[in-house]
Amino acid sequence: MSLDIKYSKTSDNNYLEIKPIGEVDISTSPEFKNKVIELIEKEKIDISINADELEYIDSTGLGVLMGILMKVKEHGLSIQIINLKPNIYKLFDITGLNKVFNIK
Amino acid sequence: MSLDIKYSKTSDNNYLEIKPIGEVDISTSPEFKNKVIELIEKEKIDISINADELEYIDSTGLGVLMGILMKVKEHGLSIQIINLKPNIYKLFDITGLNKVFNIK
Amino acid sequence: MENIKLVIPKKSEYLSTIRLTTSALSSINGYNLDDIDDLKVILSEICIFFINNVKKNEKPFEIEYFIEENKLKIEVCDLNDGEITDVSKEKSEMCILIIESLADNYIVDLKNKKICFEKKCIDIE
Amino acid sequence: MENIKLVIPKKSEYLSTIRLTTSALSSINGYNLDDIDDLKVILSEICIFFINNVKKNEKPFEIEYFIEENKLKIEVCDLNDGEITDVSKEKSEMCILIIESLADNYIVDLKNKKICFEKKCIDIE
Ligand SMILES: Nc1ncnc2c1ncn2[C@@H]1O[C@H](COP(=O)(O)OP(=O)(O)O)[C@@H](O)[C@H]1O
Ligand SMILES: Nc1ncnc2c1ncn2[C@@H]1O[C@H](COP(=O)(O)OP(=O)(O)O)[C@@H](O)[C@H]1O
Repeated sequence: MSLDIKYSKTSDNNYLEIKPIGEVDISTSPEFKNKVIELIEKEKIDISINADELEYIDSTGLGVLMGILMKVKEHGLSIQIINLKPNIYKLFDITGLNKVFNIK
Repeated sequence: MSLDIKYSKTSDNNYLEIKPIGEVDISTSPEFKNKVIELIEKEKIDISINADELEYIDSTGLGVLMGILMKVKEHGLSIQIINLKPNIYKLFDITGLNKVFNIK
Repeated sequence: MENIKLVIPKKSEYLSTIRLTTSALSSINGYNLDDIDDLKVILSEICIFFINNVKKNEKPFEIEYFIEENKLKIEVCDLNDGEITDVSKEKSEMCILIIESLADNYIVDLKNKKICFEKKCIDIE
Repeated sequence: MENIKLVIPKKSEYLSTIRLTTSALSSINGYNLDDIDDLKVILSEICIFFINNVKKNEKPFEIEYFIEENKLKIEVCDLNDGEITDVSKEKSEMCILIIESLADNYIVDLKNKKICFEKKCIDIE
């Protein structure tokens, strides 16, 4: 299993929903970072990360999410993360990122 | 993944359908053999092995099927194997068991 | 006590193999899904720690699993030369936080580039 | 060339771990699903061959994977003492038939209890 990235505007057109499918780990997170940053630069719209098919994330992936948060803020935009699985939310909790991100 | 064994009479009451779910390998095939032999002794009815959820079989499992075939013949009964996946049929082909068993 | 050893290239693409092997081993040894997840996470973070803090990558990781009555002990060793002198704070803060939170009795030996931890198995029959 | 080594107890319940590790390794190395299936089958049958023909089980299996440009070479060694004198015909006929049919260039060294084989990778990018 590696990583597949899907994205589309939400029906209300308020968010670009980005859906990582599989693992955002040390080997796939550079690809994830590049794709998301490219989308932010291009669309300049608030970001919603739909994590319902995110099976695994490691500290590298969490670091990349922090980098994405900075990029989003730089453009005066917002980011939310939705549908985190409990085993992945656990890592947000341990690292304190649950307080840094808007998680729904 | 290990092995789960389900069984039930077919609707026409002509067969006992036995369904191995998972892997019939060196570690699970003794359990498979005991269960099937027990069912044959008890029900004295023709056997249909439904292999649509059989994910893996090794030479030990194939050997156990041969033992089951002998037991079935001893009782003047028949045995058929249905829904074999291609990767598993391949092993029946290699070992010539596709000619020994009635495979559908 | 049983013992499994895996020697595998120090490359990020092999971490998924390490995770799969770990989860196969821990599921035959009676761990529940949550514990298996923790084991995979801890082991991955240890490997990431070494990838970020030991300059050389030519030599592999050596991972040893010691399966005891009601715990699993895992030792990860980076076989490359030289000891770890500076830990990259920026990259390793999260690694260490995760390892500390999930592992029981972990021991870091920077000189020998070896990290050891245990995980108790509550569910064993 | 990359090299992976797995040392694992000679017990039937560990064969599923060997299969999972093999499939993880071969999927990162570009094998297709049919080839991965073949690799798992060959490796399992080699282990079954040793379980049926080497009396002792105290020492583990040592499995080495050599990943080359467009083939994978695997060596399985039973580390227990003594050489194989009689091959159990009844139990091993199918094992050998399967290994012979699916493996490329396999070499059986009964004295050292070592079986080696190769599998070509056609799908590599
Ligand atoms: N493994 C990690 N542990 C802790 N913090 C990290 C980790 N990886 C990245 N970070 C933090 O996230 C920020 C952005 O990460 P990243 O995108 O990898 O860095 P950069 O944009 O500098 O290449 C970094 O400045 C760092 O503070
Ligand atoms: N691995 C194998 N390879 C070839 N033949 C086998 C194998 N395992 C079993 N057999 C054959 O199938 C028959 C029944 O197998 P099994 O149920 O394991 O034996 P038994 O009933 O003697 O314990 C055996 O007599 C043997 O000829």
